[in-house]
Amino acid sequence: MITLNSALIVTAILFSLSLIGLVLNRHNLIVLLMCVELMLLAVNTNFIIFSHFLNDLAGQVFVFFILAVAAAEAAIGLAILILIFRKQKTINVSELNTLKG
Amino acid sequence: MTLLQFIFYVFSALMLLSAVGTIISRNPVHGALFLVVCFVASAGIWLMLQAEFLGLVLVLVYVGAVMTLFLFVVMMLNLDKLPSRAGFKKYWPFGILILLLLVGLMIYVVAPSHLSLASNAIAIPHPADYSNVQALGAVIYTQYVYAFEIAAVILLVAIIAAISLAFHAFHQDTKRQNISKQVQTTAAERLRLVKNMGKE
Amino acid sequence: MTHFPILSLLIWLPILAAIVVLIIGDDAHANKIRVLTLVTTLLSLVLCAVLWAQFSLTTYQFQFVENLSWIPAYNINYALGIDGISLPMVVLTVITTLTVILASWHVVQKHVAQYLATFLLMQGMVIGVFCATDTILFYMFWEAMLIPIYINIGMWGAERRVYASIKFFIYTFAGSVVMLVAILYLRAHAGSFAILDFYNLRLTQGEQDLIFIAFLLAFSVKVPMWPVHTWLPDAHTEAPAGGSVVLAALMLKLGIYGFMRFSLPITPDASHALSWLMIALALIAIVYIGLVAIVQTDMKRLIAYSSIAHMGFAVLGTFMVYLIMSNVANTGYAQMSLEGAMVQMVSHAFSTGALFIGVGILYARIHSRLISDYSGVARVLPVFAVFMMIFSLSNVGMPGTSGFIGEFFVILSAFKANFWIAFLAALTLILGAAYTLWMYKRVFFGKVTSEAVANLKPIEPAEFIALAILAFFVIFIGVYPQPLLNVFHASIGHLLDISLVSKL
Amino acid sequence: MQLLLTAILLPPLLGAILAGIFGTIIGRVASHRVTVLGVLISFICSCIIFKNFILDHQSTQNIIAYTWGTSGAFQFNVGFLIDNLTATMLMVVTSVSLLVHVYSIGYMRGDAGYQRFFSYISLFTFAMLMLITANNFFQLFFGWEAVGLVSYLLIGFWFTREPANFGSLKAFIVNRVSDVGFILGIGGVITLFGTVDFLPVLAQAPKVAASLPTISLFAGTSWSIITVICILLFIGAMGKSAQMPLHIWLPESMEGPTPISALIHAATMVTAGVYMVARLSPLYELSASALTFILVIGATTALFTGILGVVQNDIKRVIAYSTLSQLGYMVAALGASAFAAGIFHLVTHAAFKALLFLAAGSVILALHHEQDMRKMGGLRRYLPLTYSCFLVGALALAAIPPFSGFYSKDAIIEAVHLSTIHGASYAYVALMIGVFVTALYIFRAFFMTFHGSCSANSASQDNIRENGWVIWLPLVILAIASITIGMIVKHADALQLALHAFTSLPFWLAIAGIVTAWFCYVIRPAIPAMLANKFSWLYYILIKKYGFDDFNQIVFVRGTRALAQLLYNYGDQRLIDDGLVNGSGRLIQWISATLKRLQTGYIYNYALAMIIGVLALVLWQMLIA
Repeated sequence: MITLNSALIVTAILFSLSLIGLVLNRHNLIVLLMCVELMLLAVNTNFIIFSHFLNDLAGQVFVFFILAVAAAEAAIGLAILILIFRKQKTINVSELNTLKG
Repeated sequence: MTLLQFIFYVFSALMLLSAVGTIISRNPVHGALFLVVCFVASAGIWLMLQAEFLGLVLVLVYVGAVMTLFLFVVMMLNLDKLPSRAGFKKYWPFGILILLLLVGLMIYVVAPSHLSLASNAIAIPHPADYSNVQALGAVIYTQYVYAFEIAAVILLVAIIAAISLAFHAFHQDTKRQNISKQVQTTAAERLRLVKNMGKE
Repeated sequence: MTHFPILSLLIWLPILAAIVVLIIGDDAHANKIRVLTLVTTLLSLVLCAVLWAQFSLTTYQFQFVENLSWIPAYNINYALGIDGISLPMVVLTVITTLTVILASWHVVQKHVAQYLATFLLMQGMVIGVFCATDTILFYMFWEAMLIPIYINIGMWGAERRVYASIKFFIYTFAGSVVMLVAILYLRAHAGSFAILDFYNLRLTQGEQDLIFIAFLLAFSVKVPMWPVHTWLPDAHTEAPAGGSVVLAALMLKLGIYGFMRFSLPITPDASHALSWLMIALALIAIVYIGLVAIVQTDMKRLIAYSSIAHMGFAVLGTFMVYLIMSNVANTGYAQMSLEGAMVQMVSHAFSTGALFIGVGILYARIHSRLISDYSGVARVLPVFAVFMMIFSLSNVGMPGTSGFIGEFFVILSAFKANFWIAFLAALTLILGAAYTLWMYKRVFFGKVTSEAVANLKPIEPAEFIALAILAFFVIFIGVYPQPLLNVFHASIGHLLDISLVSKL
Repeated sequence: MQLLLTAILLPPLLGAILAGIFGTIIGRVASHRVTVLGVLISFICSCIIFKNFILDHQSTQNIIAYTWGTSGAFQFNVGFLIDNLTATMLMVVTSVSLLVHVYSIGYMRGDAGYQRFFSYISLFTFAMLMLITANNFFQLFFGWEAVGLVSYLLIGFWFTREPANFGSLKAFIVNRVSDVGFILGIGGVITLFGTVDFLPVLAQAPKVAASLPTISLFAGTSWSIITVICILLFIGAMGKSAQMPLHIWLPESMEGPTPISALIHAATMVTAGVYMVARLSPLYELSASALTFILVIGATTALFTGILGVVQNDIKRVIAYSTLSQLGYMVAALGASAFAAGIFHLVTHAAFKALLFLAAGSVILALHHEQDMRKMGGLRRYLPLTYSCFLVGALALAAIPPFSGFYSKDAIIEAVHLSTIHGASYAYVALMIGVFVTALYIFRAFFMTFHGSCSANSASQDNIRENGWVIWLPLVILAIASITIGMIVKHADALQLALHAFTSLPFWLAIAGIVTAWFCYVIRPAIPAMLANKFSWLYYILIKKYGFDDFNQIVFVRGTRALAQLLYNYGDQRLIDDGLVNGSGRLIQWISATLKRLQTGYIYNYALAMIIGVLALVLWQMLIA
């Protein structure tokens, strides 16, 4: 049977992977958004695991809402991405440093 | 090692590898496709955890909608291959270090002793006729109906926001149809009667 | 006491006049403005005369008291009153402003209205500081006073005026903000802002030390005491003639007035404990600054340093009280040292103010403050040279001039405190003579070398009157200081009684 | 009595003010008349007082004019104390001042600052009179400083000449150095006796001294306060009466016009120190160590400055050094507790030294401001009157019996001889050699100027002739005074003393001095040159005035300036101005610059920062739990 621990380990690794992808990513924003999606996925999986092992549906309900929000977020993220591309003609992360002090 | 565990390990390995793939891949399309694989694998895991409805919803919503959105954007911006992964290579060891640190921390934090669970909680198998969707529906439309509405509103807001941000109808250099002007033409402007059709 | 609000009039008359002058504004009818300003100051002088006449020498209580509630919510009220310590200061302010307006009659041509308005505002606010018996009113005037002088230096000063005025402003402001904290703390304990309530407020030694240090920061910048004095030479070299006279004659007195009005009576034990530090700083100011003054090449900077040394004397006189009392029972010597400090303040205002007017006169003609640019001015302007000789002698502390009394009293009482303090203080006789008379020699004596000095314009009647008034006061106080000293006896005696009693 | 005193004090002041402020208006003649009249009135009144006190033995008067100021428990008032000492001093000051006023009418005729000069000298007379008649330390200090101030103004009278300015500033500062000691002395008096008035102080002195009050100047050591006060006051006197270490200003003060040298640097100002010690003699009697200090200082000054007189070539400088030496004699007399002898020498010295200065002045005037003795010679034929007056002065100075100098100097030598305090023997020997040296330098100057060949070129020789009555009348009066004062004062045994002189050593030393001077400068003029290059190192030391001037110039003047420059550059400019003030400005700019670099603009940096934050939080939480 799947044990709670092993499941959590998998989601932990997934979460850390996505985090590193987010931080060390040197190419473009798309990968950035994907990593965010991955992170959300890891969190949802966690919820599912706990709702399964604690036999409480609340976890799944919560995942349901997270999916909604995640979808919304992805949409707006891509819209912003398009705007950045239209404005800066690039979405390469290292070139987007207008925030520089 | 039961078949279930084996399948679980296969799916989680698939998920992790595809996750690494999305991060490492140079071509955004590859990244997106790897992400799809990752979603499907996690849907598999969810099904194994008896969250059938959400597993399928995951596939439908994410793989169907979000990934197509990604690919659509990638195609639209026709991003060519990324110059190099130099950056990534340079920080490779540093990344692993943080990875291990994070994982170690999370495992330590989430260890059962902290969550006042029995050392290794065992899931209670559901009776055969148990339907996840029915159970979920009962809960959503009773306790969480208010949150459900809000989720709907959020999605609506997302749609409007995405359109208002990205839609630049009034840009000068794009050719557009002006429906209302097209409609106001008269027959004379449009129709030209030619006497001897087909003789020349 | 007459119910006629003489103090409020003294404060608000010049401020109103300043507003009127600002309204008239443009330089077209500059002379009308000058006459108006002169009339205001003369009026204030008459008021001062009335004040001095009706001032009773026997009581130490505040006189001419006025008390209107201002912000009832916090029990802050518009309370005025003067005693022996603040009366001479008020009279000093009016006389200095009068002489400054006379001295800069033709000097400033552009923005005359604003220039004179700053002096009128200064006069009003400084008198406000000296008359306020409510700490918040005192603090308000104390901060408000910075603005006119800041504008005065900043607008009409010499080349590096902006740097100098900003430095001056920040220096003084930083100090006085800490004072505000102390005042609020005291208010929390005393229940009201009146100074008298603070006087009889029980405070532990720790509290007193902190409050004393807070007051010390604010007042030591104003005095200026040794480590925080570098703003003064810059402010003086860059200020216009009138500005630096007011700065020297009035602003420097506030520091020591503050010590006498606040530090000594409110925190007697802390003053006792830290009096050694104050004496050390004062002695450094006398000897170190005296030496530094010798090598100055700029006249105004030299006089600025000399005024730091003189103020060091006043601080020495104020804080030697405790050391003296540890050596002798009766308060005779301690009172003499305090009164020496008071006289030093009054006489310094006249002599240094006059010296600055003199240098201003030379600057107005040759636009240079460097000593090396002048030689043999005595041959060209003998009368001016005589005036400057009188003021230099007062600066040196020559008996018969006002400068001598303060130093004489302080050195004599210093001998009671400790021989070496008296010895170091007495060094000022040599240093003072060295830098002042050496400057006088290089500027006034010698052959007329530069052609600019040769055809110096003679001094104008307005300038002559200004110098004459100051010379009269310097000589009169020098020859017969009794009327001035009588004013001090009662209030200095009372100040001594309360600051020698421990409040633990 | 009050009226008499105001009649003495006010006229010179009024004269000074009139001549000073309205000088140019009322013109030269009127201004000198006003001042001379003023001094004349005070002279006559002084004679009246002199008659009352010395002849009719009136008791001491202590009058308070007005209370100058009261502070704490002390009252400072302007008052007058008149007794025999004051009467004699009044006579000396007013008479010499009157003669100098008359003399300078002739001497300063052509000068531009004529009125200013007269205003200064009568201001000086007023200041000196205030000093002499003071009845408390405060007024004494007022007179003290005022006299120093006017001597500063007079030395620097021709302020266009650089040496005059330098000399006047140096004189003033050295006087101020000694005034530091003086004011500390007054501080001591007021702490010990609680008052500054002379009479109460002198009355309580023995009783207070009995209780042996001590003060510990340096840790552990304890000095008797009386000695400390006496030495401090004497330091004040040393500056004014130009004793050894503080004598450096007197030679430079010769830059001023000659009349003032006669008035200030011979008769009045320099004697102020001697007068003060004499006035406070009861106080000085209580401290033997102070008296020893005074005796030693006096004797050393007498001897060593006298020797310097021998090598001077400027006629005024010779007389200046002779003044230093004679002052040394007076101070030595005070040290030996012979206050009367000291004052007596002061009076006689005032007469013959003023005579010598005025005679030198008339020589300089005749030779059109030529002061170098080597360019003079053989003036006996052209200036007979000055010649004889100078001779009388020289004989009086050298202490030859019939002249007044002998009586006073002989009294001093006797007193020092009998004195038993420490250093008395050294002082006696020094004074004896001093007698020989005095005779030597004054007659050297006498022979160089009046005898030998006239080195002035022939053209100007015939127009050297005596000056007007205004010049020679004061000379004659002073000459008569130099001769008669000694005899008048010692009228009883004048003759007997004169005869006794022939058997005593000092007389023969004086004669020996005159003979050597006559031999070296008239018979064999080559000897001095030969001696000079034989003992060249000794000659060099004497020329360099024992290195006092150079030492003072290098160590004090340049030293303080260097120290001041150092303090200013590093203390004020570098440390406080740049270091603290501008430094704090720069510090804030540096902090903001470094913080700025944190905002890199890259998102991933911010993400990284967030992660590290979370990690830290979790770790911290773990450690806490």
